Amino acid sequence: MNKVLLLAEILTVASALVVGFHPNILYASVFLLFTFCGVAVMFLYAGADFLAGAQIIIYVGGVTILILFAIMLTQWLYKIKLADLRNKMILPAILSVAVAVFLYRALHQMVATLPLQTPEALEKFTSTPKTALMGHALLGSYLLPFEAITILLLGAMVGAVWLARPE
Amino acid sequence: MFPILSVMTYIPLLGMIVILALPRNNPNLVRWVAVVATALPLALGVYLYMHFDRTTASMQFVEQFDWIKPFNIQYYMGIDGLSIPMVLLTVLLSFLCIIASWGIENGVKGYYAMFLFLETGMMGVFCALDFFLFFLFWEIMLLPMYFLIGIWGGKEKVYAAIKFFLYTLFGSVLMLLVMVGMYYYSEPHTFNLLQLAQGHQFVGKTIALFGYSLPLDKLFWIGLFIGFAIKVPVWPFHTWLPWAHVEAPTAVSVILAGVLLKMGTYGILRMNYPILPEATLWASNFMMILGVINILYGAFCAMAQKDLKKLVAYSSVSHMGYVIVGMASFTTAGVNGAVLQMFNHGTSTAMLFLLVGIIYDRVHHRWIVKPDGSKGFGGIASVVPVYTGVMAIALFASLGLPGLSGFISEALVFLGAFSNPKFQTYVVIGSLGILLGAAYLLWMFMRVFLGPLNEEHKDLKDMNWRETFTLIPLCVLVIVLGVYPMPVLNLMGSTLAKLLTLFS
Amino acid sequence: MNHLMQFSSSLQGYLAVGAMLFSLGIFCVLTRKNAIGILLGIELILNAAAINFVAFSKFRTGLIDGQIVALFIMLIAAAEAAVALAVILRFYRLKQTIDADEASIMRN
Amino acid sequence: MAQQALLIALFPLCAFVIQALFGKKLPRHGDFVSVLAIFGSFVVAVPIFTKLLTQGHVFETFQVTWMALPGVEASGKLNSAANIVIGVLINNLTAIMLIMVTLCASLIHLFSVGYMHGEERYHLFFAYISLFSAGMLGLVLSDNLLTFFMCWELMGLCSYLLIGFYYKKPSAINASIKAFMTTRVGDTMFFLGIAALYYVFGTSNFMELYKALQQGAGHDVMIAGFPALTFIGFMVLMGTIGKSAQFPLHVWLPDAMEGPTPVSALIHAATMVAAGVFLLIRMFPLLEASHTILPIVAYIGAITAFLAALIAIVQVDIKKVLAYSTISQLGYMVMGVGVGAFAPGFMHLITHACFKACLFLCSGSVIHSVHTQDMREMGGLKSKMPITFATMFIATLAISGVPGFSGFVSKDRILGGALAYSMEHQGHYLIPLLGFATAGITAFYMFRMIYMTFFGHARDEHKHHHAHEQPVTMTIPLMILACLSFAIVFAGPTGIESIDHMMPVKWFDHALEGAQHEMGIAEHLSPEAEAIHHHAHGLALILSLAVAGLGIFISSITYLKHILKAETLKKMAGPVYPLLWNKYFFDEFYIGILIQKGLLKFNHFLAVFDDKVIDRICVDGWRDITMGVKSIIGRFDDVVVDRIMVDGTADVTAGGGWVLRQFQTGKVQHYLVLTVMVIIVALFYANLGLK
Amino acid sequence: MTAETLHNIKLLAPEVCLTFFLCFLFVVDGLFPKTRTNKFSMITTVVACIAGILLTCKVGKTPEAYFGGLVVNDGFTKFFRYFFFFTAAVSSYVAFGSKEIETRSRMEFSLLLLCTTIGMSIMAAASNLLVLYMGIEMVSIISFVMAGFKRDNLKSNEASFKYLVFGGVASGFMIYGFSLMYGLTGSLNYPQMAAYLTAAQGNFGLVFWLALVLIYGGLAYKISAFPMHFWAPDVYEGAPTPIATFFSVGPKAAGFAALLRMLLTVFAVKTAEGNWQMINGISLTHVIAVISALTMVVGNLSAIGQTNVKRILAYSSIAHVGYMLMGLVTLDRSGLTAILFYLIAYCAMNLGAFWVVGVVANLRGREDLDAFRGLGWSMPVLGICMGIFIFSLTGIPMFSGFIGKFLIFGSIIKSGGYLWLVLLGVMNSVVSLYYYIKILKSMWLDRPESPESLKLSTYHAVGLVGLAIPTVVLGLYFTPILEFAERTLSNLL
Repeated sequence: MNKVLLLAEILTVASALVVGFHPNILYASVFLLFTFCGVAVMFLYAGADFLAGAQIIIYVGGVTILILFAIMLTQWLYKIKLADLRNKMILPAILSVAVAVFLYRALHQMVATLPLQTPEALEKFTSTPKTALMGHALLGSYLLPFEAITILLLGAMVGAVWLARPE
Repeated sequence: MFPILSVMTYIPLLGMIVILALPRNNPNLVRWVAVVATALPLALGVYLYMHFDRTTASMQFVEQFDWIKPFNIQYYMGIDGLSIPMVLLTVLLSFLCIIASWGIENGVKGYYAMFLFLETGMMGVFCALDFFLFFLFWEIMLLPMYFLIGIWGGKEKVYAAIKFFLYTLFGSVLMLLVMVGMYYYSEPHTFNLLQLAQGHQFVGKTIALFGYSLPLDKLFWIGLFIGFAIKVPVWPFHTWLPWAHVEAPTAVSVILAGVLLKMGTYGILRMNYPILPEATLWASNFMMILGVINILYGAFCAMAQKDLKKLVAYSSVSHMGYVIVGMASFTTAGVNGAVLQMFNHGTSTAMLFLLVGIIYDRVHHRWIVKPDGSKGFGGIASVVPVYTGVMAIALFASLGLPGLSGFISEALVFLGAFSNPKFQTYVVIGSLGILLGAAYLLWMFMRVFLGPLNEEHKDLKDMNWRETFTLIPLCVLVIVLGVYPMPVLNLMGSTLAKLLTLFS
Repeated sequence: MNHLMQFSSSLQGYLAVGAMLFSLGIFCVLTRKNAIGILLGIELILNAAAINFVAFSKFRTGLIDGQIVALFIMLIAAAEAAVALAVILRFYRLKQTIDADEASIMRN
Repeated sequence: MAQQALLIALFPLCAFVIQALFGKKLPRHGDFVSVLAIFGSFVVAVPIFTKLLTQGHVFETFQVTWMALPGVEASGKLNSAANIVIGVLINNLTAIMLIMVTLCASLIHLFSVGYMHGEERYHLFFAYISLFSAGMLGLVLSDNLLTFFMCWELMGLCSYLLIGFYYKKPSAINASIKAFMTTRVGDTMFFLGIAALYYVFGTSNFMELYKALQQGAGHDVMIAGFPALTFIGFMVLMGTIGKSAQFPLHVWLPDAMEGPTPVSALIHAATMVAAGVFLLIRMFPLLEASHTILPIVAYIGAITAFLAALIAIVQVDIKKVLAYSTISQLGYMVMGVGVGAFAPGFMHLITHACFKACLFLCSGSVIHSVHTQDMREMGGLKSKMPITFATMFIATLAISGVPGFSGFVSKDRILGGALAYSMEHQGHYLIPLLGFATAGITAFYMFRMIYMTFFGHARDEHKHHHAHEQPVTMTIPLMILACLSFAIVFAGPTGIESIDHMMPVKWFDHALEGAQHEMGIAEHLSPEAEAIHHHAHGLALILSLAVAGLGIFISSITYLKHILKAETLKKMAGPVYPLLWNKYFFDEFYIGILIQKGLLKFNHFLAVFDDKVIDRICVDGWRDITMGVKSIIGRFDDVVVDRIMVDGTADVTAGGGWVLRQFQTGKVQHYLVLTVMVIIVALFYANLGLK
Repeated sequence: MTAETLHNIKLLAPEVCLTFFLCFLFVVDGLFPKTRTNKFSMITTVVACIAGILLTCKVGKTPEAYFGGLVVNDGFTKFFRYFFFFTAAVSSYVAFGSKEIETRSRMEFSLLLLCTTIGMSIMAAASNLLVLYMGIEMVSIISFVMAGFKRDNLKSNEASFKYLVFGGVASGFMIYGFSLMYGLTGSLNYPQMAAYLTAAQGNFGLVFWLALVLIYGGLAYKISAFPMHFWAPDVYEGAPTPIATFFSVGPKAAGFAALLRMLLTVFAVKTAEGNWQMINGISLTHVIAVISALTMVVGNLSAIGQTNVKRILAYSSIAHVGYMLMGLVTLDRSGLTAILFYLIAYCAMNLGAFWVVGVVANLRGREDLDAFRGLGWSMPVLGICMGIFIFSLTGIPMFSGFIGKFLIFGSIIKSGGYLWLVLLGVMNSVVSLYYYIKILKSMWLDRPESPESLKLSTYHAVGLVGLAIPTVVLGLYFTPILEFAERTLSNLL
């Protein structure tokens, strides 16, 4: 069981590396899809079953497809080469590594001192199905953000349509 | 009680509003409204002069009520012997300048509106007894001044206006800091200048800056002083002055030199002296040195000028040096002389600027020596005798000729300063300024008025009735105060005497 | 290997993946000349955050509030992607390119 | 009486006001106003003088508070300690000065009516000399140094206006400004002296000053590192040096001859220049009290007298000769005061005023007649202008020190005093030496002038032909002044004491004794000193007669008989001649070096400094600095920050935000890079903070 | 619907009203596409005002937490909600007369504006990380669209793109920071977070600082403070003027609301005398001081040398954020009151200044300094109002901007420390004059090349004067507003 998780994690990170480094945007987007899938698996193992599904539906089914569409619409993009990126990569690379180093240090330190759930509680948490809980939460204590996001989505939709619609 | 000071302050503002409401196509109406709006304060000024109690050092014609409660800011107006000469000078010069500006042709409405606004600001500064109110009026003056120089000025007007504005703003933000500081470090928190002056509130307190603990009162003193010094202007903060004076239209130069410069020294006497007497004593040497530098530096620079107006402008730098020297002497004669010099310089420089303006209106240049080295004027005494005569009076008054007003104040300043054993050497050096003052003014007089007539100007017209009208009151003042200065001196005596007790 | 597997299922593992995604997201955002590529980077960063939330939700609090946040992150990411792609398409229509460096008429 | 005495000054002042404002519209351009005013003054002065003559002593004062400067005492009460009080002081000196000044001025006014007739700005001329008279009379009447100084300056102004009366003539306006500025150097220092006096004694009133000095005040005060009395004395002396044209500030007086001749007579001979000496006399107690100043005064006087006399020898302009002689005579007076011969000094002031006024007016008469001032174009005028000649000759005799004339009396006494001084104080032999030499030279050049002007043949026939005697208004003043040049007016018929004491006319000496008593300087000589003085005066009498005679003799053989050629003398003088001709190069030094090379250069430097340095560097300088930084950072960019700065445009306006704005490349990823960099720096900082 | 939900909804009455209107617009527009007119904007103004009225009438006055602690309703929230409604009303009023917003896009414009307003309200009220994130994203995402509202305009599109990328990354940072903070404290609710932090006694480790920095990144982006200010000039310049007007005030204030609330309730605790104190181990005041200093220096210095007035104002708005942050340094009531006052003053003067730019842009089609040349003479009311706004922005007395600075500087001087910051602040306000005055120079000191008779429509005149009057009045008499701000703070939950 842990093997699957490990594989998913490796898949996630490896795909993310491709997303980061592959010169071709098309490949990058396709590998982003794999990353999302890997993350979905991770969610599943973290007891977020609903979320894993949502991840697949929203990200894999929605966002990535949207991106791919956009790439197709602007197909000029096939021409981009790695060479175009390289001369600007040193500083970002240094920065990213620095960020990673800080994250490592910080998280390492944090995990060591953080009061964590007991293994039993973890087990219980993982095994509880979350969909119903989520539904209650969204219409209960988290009603406000839920309502808000509807307005947000309405706005985003109207806005996106206004921008993308041909004259 | 009739709020005479407020009325004097706000009548011009009212006039400004009326002018803004007037139609654009009737400039004469605008002018007459402006005349009325300045004549009324002048008339009230005369009333003030008559009813001013000369025997007391306390504030008179006081108006006081709460304005902004949470900060204990009051609307507090009042005058004492220190302010009244300045108030009188302000109303007089404003009135004369309105008349002297008759020749402004474009943007008449805006010009007069700004001018009246300026008068409100000036009056307010001299009447305000609350630091916040003072600061408000102090800054209010900047705005019309900026526009007056920038719109109706000479060739380099924009540069001059911006320079003036930036310099003064620099000074006033320091003042702002001190104001806020004084408020919070006084007990109880107050902006009331008279309360602040009680009890040496800031002595011995310190404030931290970059880890250094600095004495509060000296810091305040320096902040205020720089703020005021820029206005005076004290060397080395003076470089805005030649620009602003030269580029400004005539009447504005008159106000600048006649009233605005005095605000600096007035401020020092109103704030630095009574509120921070210990720091003032501490800095007296420094002030004295700056005063002497001002005298000499201004004079030397004036001597090198080829532009008539610039020469007069630098002469102001020099003359304001006397005021600083007098103030810093802490003697009765010196301080009285300084305040008198503020008044007298107001009248004599106003004359000079008006006169320069008159000639500029006619020939559209002011070169003593043109940039190409040829003569700008020369020998015009024969074509404009009256003008020459008045110029001579202004000039001699300015260089401190006995019998004219400048002498009395300079003499008092020197007598006073010399009576303080600390400063005798400075006075000896500073006295060189008397000499130089005569040198550059007479040299200018020689090159412009005397000698063979420059044929370019043989058709020059002498002064007309309007110009004469603006100059006569000043002429009379210059001569009368030169012979008998008591009409002004006795206004300030008691107040200054009380002020000086802080330093004995 | 066992050790690795242990690690992968622990909080550390999740956080490590999140951190990697975050760093790579930053790298991607900073290096991609392609406007859509930048968007990819942003998505990575958002996913990193989501992973963290989910992980903390399980290991730290044992509540589902973290998962709720993750859900909202997803929704917002979708909305953002929609708007972003609309903007990019408009950009492409106006300039015939989606090179991010081309968007620099306004500067200094 | 003191109040009425004010009228003496007020009459001319009113005349000035009337003339200045309405003169042009009055009939005759109002000359009568001025003339009547000054005669009025004379009339008012006469009773004061007669009182002096009849009672031998006058003393009146009258004071008002001019400026009230309240101070606060510890008790909180206002006091008036600092008030400035002014007033009128009439004593013996005043009375004599008043009568002299009003008389001379009246006569000169009268003379001017004829001399200035038809001139442009005729009314202003009268206005100015009225104002001048008012100034001089005010000065004489002043009981304190402040009003004294005001009048002093007022005269300076009039001098300026009158020298530059022909304002279209460049030389005239140059001379006027030179006069004003040169005297102002002295005036400024004098004013400092007043300030110092005010500081030390708390007053500037003469009588109070004398009193304080008698009580020994002021000895322990220091000013700017000097003993106060020395400081004040020196400053007062500087005032005198400026006003009375003493070495080294004498340069203005010869140039002042650019003014109309009556002005020269009035201001630059009879009155204003004498004011300096009058000041020394008024301040004599103070000078005496300081000990160090008097010798300096004496030397200044002696040197001036001698140097000026030498220059006078080579002058060809008749007025210049008189001008230098004036300087020289003023030097005598100053020397007299310096050696303690206070009374003779004052006497010389008075006698000199009369005969020098006479001389100047005569020269004016001559100039008016021949329309030139160059003596080389004159000659043989004796027959054409007999009255002028006679009066001028009398005055010349007086100035040359011929017994029987007034100049002899005073000069002889001064020389006697100088000799006595050098006998009393070893080492000061130069003072009498120069004095006697000057006496001889004076006689020489004065006679040279007479000979060149009136004797011999006419060198310019045309001018000679047109020459004529002047109208009565001009000759009467000459005659009156000539009459005053006789010794008998002041002392006795001959002026030689040993002869005159049979029939003494002692009013002057009496008056002076009274004055000295008032000032607290009455001499009580020891018997030895008495003997020395007696001896010195005897010796001086002989010597002065001898040198005067010698001077006249040489002059006669050179210029009258032409036995000795002037050219020969010139050759004998060698390099001295050009030195004299150029007046020791004083003008060149002052104007060429001090003013043009020094002052003006300095001014221009400062003006440029103001514009360039303070303004540009301190105010606008931040721009330059940024511009400098721009190039450094420019290199830094290429290497480190890569393209962030590459697009930095070279044509961006210089400004404080230049560098910052380079970060705003317009590329959003650059922004992000920068942001992340800052974040990392912040984290780094936080990390450091944690350790 | 439970009574509790109704109670909660009542809190949101104004926002619900806005939402209804928004849906109404959407529906009406969909049904009758021909009805699109500029009037939509005017109606939006009215609706925003109605929302303000509802806020006064319907929303409870006592400070209280709603939605189970997700949001709070206290004076602070209310203050900002008034502020946002006002801003929205003014912005849509400005848009009414602007040619930059096409008639056919009026529905979208109003809808998006109101969405953003709702988002801002949520930001101000949020007491929970999730809600805050929602609010911020709501404002951001819609703002991206609004910035690119002139969809055929290159600059507008570019603005939108930059805003999007920068905003996306910034919010990514922020949410990552939230996740760390969540992990650290174990809660999303402010009070619980504060409780954990207080209990931790300063032993947080690096991760806390990391989270803090990242969260700051997100919030600083909203208020455009250093180092997240880069987008502001470009976006303001590119966005249509009415929208830039809105951006420069609304979202910025919302960012401040969020920042203040988080700082004061999570990282600080209230002291007995009504001031705040940083939780043990977190001393952020120095950092805030440095950020404030950098922000104003960057804003002011960069503004020098600009020729586009909108850009100048954009940089100036950065500088103003710097001034406002100064008020946070001392964490006492006077400083926070000063910030609130400053926001009010800033709102009026900045809206006004941008409005004038909008008028000029309509008139001339561009907004560089040359476009302003001599306009003061042809349209005196415009010129005078601009003068008032500019002087107020500079901080010249008699105008509200001065009082803002006066209060801010005063609060620091009162505390006795950070004198250097005050000095820097005043020097900056001198520097700022240098570029502000260029605008006035163009308007008044330069003469128009050709005399043209222009007339300012009454519609603009009313609006401008309407903003100029409070700018002057607040400069002369500010007691009521000051007391209002004090009250606002006194019941901060």
